[in-house]
Amino acid sequence: MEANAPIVKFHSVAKRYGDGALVLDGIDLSVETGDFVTLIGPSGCGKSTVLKLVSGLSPWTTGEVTVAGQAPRQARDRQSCIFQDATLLPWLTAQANVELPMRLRGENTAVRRARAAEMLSLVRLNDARDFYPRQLSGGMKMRVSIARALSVAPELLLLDEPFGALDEMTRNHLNEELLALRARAPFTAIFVTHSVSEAVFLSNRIFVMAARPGRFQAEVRVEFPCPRRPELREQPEFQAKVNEVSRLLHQVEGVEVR
Amino acid sequence: MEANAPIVKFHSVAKRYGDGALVLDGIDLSVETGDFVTLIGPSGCGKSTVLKLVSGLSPWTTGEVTVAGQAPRQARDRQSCIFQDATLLPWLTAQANVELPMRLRGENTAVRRARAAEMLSLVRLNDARDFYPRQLSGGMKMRVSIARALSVAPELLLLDEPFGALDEMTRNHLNEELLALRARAPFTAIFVTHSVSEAVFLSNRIFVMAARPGRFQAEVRVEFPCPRRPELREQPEFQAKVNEVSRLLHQVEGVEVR
Amino acid sequence: GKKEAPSPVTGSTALIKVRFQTDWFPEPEHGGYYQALAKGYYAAEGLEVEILPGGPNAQVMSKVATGRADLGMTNGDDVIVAVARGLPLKMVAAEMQRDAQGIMFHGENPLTSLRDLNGRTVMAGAGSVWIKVLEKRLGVHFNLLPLAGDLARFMNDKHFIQQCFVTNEPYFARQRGADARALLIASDDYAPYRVIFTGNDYIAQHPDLVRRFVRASLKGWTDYMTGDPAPGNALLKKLRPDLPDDFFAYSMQAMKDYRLVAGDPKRAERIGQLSSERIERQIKLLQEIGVLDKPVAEKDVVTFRFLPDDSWPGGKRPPLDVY
Amino acid sequence: MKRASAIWGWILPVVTGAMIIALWYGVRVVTGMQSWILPTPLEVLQAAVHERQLLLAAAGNTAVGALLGFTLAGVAGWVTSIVLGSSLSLRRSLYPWLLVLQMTPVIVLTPIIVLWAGAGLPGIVTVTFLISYFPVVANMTQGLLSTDRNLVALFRMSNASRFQELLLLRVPSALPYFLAGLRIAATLAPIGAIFGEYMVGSSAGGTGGLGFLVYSYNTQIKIPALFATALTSCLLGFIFVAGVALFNWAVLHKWHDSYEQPDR
Amino acid sequence: MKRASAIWGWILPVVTGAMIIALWYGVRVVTGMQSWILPTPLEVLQAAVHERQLLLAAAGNTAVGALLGFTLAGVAGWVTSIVLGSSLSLRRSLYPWLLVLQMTPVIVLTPIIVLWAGAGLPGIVTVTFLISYFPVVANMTQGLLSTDRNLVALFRMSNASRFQELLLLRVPSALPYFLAGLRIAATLAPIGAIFGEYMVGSSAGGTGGLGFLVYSYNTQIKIPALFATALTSCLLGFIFVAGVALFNWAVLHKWHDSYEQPDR
Ligand SMILES: Nc1ncnc2c1ncn2[C@@H]1O[C@H](COP(=O)(O)OP(=O)(O)OP(=O)(O)O)[C@@H](O)[C@H]1O
Ligand SMILES: Nc1ncnc2c1ncn2[C@@H]1O[C@H](COP(=O)(O)OP(=O)(O)OP(=O)(O)O)[C@@H](O)[C@H]1O
Ligand SMILES: [Mg+2]
Ligand SMILES: [Mg+2]
Repeated sequence: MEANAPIVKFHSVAKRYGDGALVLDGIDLSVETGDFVTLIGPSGCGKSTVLKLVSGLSPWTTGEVTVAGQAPRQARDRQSCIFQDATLLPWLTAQANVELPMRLRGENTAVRRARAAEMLSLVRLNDARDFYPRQLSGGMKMRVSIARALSVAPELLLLDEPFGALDEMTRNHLNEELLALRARAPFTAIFVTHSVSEAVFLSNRIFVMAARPGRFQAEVRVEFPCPRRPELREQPEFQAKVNEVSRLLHQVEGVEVR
Repeated sequence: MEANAPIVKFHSVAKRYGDGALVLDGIDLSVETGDFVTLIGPSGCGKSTVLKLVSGLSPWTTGEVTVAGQAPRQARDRQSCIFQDATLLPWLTAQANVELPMRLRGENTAVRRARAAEMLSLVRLNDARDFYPRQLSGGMKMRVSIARALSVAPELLLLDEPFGALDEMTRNHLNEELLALRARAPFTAIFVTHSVSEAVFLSNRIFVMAARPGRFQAEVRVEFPCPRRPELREQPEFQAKVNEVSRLLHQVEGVEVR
Repeated sequence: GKKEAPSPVTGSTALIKVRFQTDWFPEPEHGGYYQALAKGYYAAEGLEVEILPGGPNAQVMSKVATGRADLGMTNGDDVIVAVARGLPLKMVAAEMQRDAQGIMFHGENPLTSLRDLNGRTVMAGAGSVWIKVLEKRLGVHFNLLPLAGDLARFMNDKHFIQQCFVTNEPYFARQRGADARALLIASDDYAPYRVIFTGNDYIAQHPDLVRRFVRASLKGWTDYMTGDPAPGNALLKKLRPDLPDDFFAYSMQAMKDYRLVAGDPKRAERIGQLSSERIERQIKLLQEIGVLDKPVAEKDVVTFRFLPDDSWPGGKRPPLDVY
Repeated sequence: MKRASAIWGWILPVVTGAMIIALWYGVRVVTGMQSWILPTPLEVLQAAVHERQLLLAAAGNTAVGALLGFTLAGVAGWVTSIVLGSSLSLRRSLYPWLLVLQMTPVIVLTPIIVLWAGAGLPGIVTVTFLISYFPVVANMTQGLLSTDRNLVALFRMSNASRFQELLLLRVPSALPYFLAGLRIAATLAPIGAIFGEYMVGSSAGGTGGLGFLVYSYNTQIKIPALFATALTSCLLGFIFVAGVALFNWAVLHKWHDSYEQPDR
Repeated sequence: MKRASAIWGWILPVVTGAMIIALWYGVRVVTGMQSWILPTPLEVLQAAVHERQLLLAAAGNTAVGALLGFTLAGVAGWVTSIVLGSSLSLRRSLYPWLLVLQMTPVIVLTPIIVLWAGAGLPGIVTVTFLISYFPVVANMTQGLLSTDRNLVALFRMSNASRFQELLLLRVPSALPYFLAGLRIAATLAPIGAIFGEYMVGSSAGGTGGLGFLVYSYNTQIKIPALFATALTSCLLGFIFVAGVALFNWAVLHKWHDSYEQPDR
């Protein structure tokens, strides 16, 4: 896995929507190729906004954001995103929804079929392949969305609370699958979650964010070797890291709570 | 708190959507007044469907469901529901969304204002009162939805993964607020969650569900006294219960995973 | 003028196609042409005439002016106005000596002259020349309702007055039991022809076809009016299965009663005739009432050279054939 | 339950129809109106039976004009909206002029239509087209612009081309709007064709259409037959509307919320 | 950036307009067409200036009829859709008959309209109403039925009455549909009024509207003036459309996706 070329770079970025209050302020971030960066912080602190800036869906107010040295919008073909909502097209079946990004890239039908089937079985939805979104449960929708994002093997993956609607086992299973995928086809990830242990299990860098305005309060480096095995979760070093992050988070939120 | 009159009763209920496969089968459930019942189980096992049957939003196929002795639809004025999605009206501000159920009940403006403000501060959204849903983050939307459901002080509260999109501290805070509310104005609750510790902390009965078709695999009674304090989470009995439920869940899902 | 090459009138040569545009759906007011068609008068002249039925917005003059039809028929005023607006057209013969437009009213509420219209409400075509004539000449003003095409209001209201064709609407109103009467709009003062006209280019290129068409058409009209109209009517009925048989008789009778086609012999009017003096008068009138915004010369609107000899006043063709 | 519902689908409009007919008779009796203003339903029916051959032939002619005009309007409306929906600049450049086209009274264009398209069928189709085109465009364009912004974000993120965004996202999500527009167009097409016949028609080639009959019955004061013509035109319209409804069902029932609402 | 965008909003249609005018002249030159078929824009403008008094007075008359008819159509369309949207039975009972009303050619109803409403303004308003009513109903009804099912579930769960569900949920969520319908109605109202004047107008009390002028200029073959009349009618229409656009903005911009799309 090559490293060290910064793929995402924020240079003292601030962001406000319209003429509202500052949502992000003084954000500096440099994500190296191969990093698995996690953003964690209280609800509404601006995590999704950071991802929106990276993907060029919303303009920043001051500072500068680059992705692979380019403006974010120019670098979209390197990225794939799992949004906080499932955002499935209601007129397509689960299978067709998963195929969508490949279709947009002009992949041929056979490849699309095969890859979508593979991804659907990864998220354990083989049986729901022909269901329309309105026939899927909340968690199933989210899993289709995950399958869709993973289907294109991106260079940079943005994940906005992808596993929040899933039960623990499915969640752990998908955590592991994510790492397995990463071992096969390395990608850089920016990950948003509310689960500290998930953050520690998956990432090598965790940013703890504070709110009003959203800012990076602390960075925690997680140095466990890759590939990580499920057993890691049981080890005391792991628990220690989890506790460290939790403590930071409590500090941040303690400020937040009046 | 009066107890023992069953407020929700399922008698060997089965359910399928259209002419699809059975989604629920052989469901027997009797929720007593004052119960806090939690449903926990793999994604897609039918938890939301159970809630839909209770609220009369979807018809069951065989068996019988009654709420307070009546058909579910007749008993809707006793219920309030937090849906898995936030389902806010996009043309109303956060405040107006919270006021909505009170408006539907013909509450007068002053009462509505006051109560909505109270609920918004409970979920820590005072500052976002005038925001439209599209200006809210995912977690904020969900919190508005929670505030809305709690604003009417229902007899029976249905909660479908209300806290899934929230960070741990906000989540714990709301767990505690929920119990506090319950101590002040007792209500019966049917709660869906993926967090075992949340389930144990909040409920007196936990049903572990299995999938295909959805069914109740095990019931766990949680006998900790009420009101429960946050410190309970640190106690070994608590951890033991969590482990018990987790084990049951793993059994269930082990069957599920091919 | 240029010498016209005589064309074979009969014989083995193929018939020459001529498209003739009428101003309305096929009706007895077009009887002469259908008679000519039915009796083979056109064929006898070497013409294969196609009668293009009109309808609302038939745009007869534009069609002829742009070559979408070779000849057409309409109210004589219209041709004068059209020429003033720049359409390259000329009248070549009169189809009727008097335009058939009239005013229809109930017998219970009679009009004796057009002056009686003053202050009334009349359903009539907005912008019609005759309305302006009444206003300017007689000082008659009335409230105008647009001509929507229905007779129901007439039937429902004994005071209702509307524009009509004297050959047409009164029949149906009477059929339904109304005592419908009609007053011809044309008078000594204001007497528009109904004319056959064609484009200047067509005159220049096919003068002979024009002559033959006029000759055959007038023959058809003469035959239709004085002989047995059955052949022409048979053609018409095929095209208009919706019209009752009696109607044809009524129309014919009206054309005769009002001396529409051949005019009044006492004034030396004859079938097909176009009088230079009358047209001059008409142009002057139109100018006077402000319909023509620029002067028009008689020679721009009419040519007399295609009139058969016997259609000239006194039966003699004038020596000059300047137009 | 499904079955009962289907039966009610027939019974209810028939009951209302009966009430309307009763009202109709009532109006006749109370106002003492004559049958040349408002014939009774029975008279209309008798006239319809009596004139059935003329009516049928005319309806056939009108149907051809209406169908061609409608199809043209649907297709052209679809294409235009896609062009308009594809870029703000195009929308700004063209939409005002489309409005001009829509708002120019057909009566003014009649001479041009007759001369360019020709009287009879081509002119009638043109008029029908002009009348039913804009509702499709207006609706479909609104639909294209109302696409869920989260889905648009998905497409933008996936680096979809403008064309893909339009074709794979905006067009399907605008379908309910398009179909509402098409439904309006379907009701406009037959009256558009009749109006066309009334304006630029000619009776060339037979009986002419229903518009011609309207003229004819109007001058002949055959008012019951006139109403029978209107009835025929409604029936024709219903065929169009039914066609659109079927299409609507086929396209939307699997996924659109108008086809699955929670139980009351 | 906002500013530049506003300027482009003016420049682009003007540029297209210039192109259309160029094309117009081109057609004139190439086809050798005469001004009695297609006058040049300059001739039209000259005619407009020359006839400005007649045109202005007529436009005023037409505007009154159009505005009244439009308002009536908007309000009645709104109310009707709410009635239709409130219950399946009502929808089944009434919708087919609304279609019948919409599909009955106005030409057939003219005598009844005149008899009941009277010639002149009342009749014109009625015709305008009949023409612009249905698009509002069709669109708004589709909108009422397309409400997000999750939101409907919320209302059902909250034990909302049918009336509340309709008023607080379905009506606001149908607004974009309603407004699309209103936009169509806005373009139809002025031509509807002109058509109304053409059919049931009356010259009593003045010039009698643009419909009279159309008739009159047509008979007198004053083609440039005829086009000037069409131009006037378009300008009138633009005022209506602009009104609806403003209303649209006021009602939707705060929350509807058509007013906030992600950056490309
Ligand atoms: N409207 C529908 N039509 C058909 N099938 C449906 C429908 N809604 C749900 N289902 C099916 O019912 C099953 C249970 O769905 P349900 O939403 O109850 O799951 P759940 O337990 O809430 O899952 P999750 O935790 O993912 O929300 C799923 O397999 C789903 O595919
Ligand atoms: N379109 C918008 N317009 C105005 N304000 C917005 C908009 N989107 C987000 N915000 C504001 O920006 C802040 C951060 O939102 P963001 O969605 O980034 O939060 P988040 O960290 O993802 O929260 P969550 O964990 O709840 O998803 C919030 O206060 C929100 O109100
Ligand atoms: Mg977020
Ligand atoms: Mg669920």
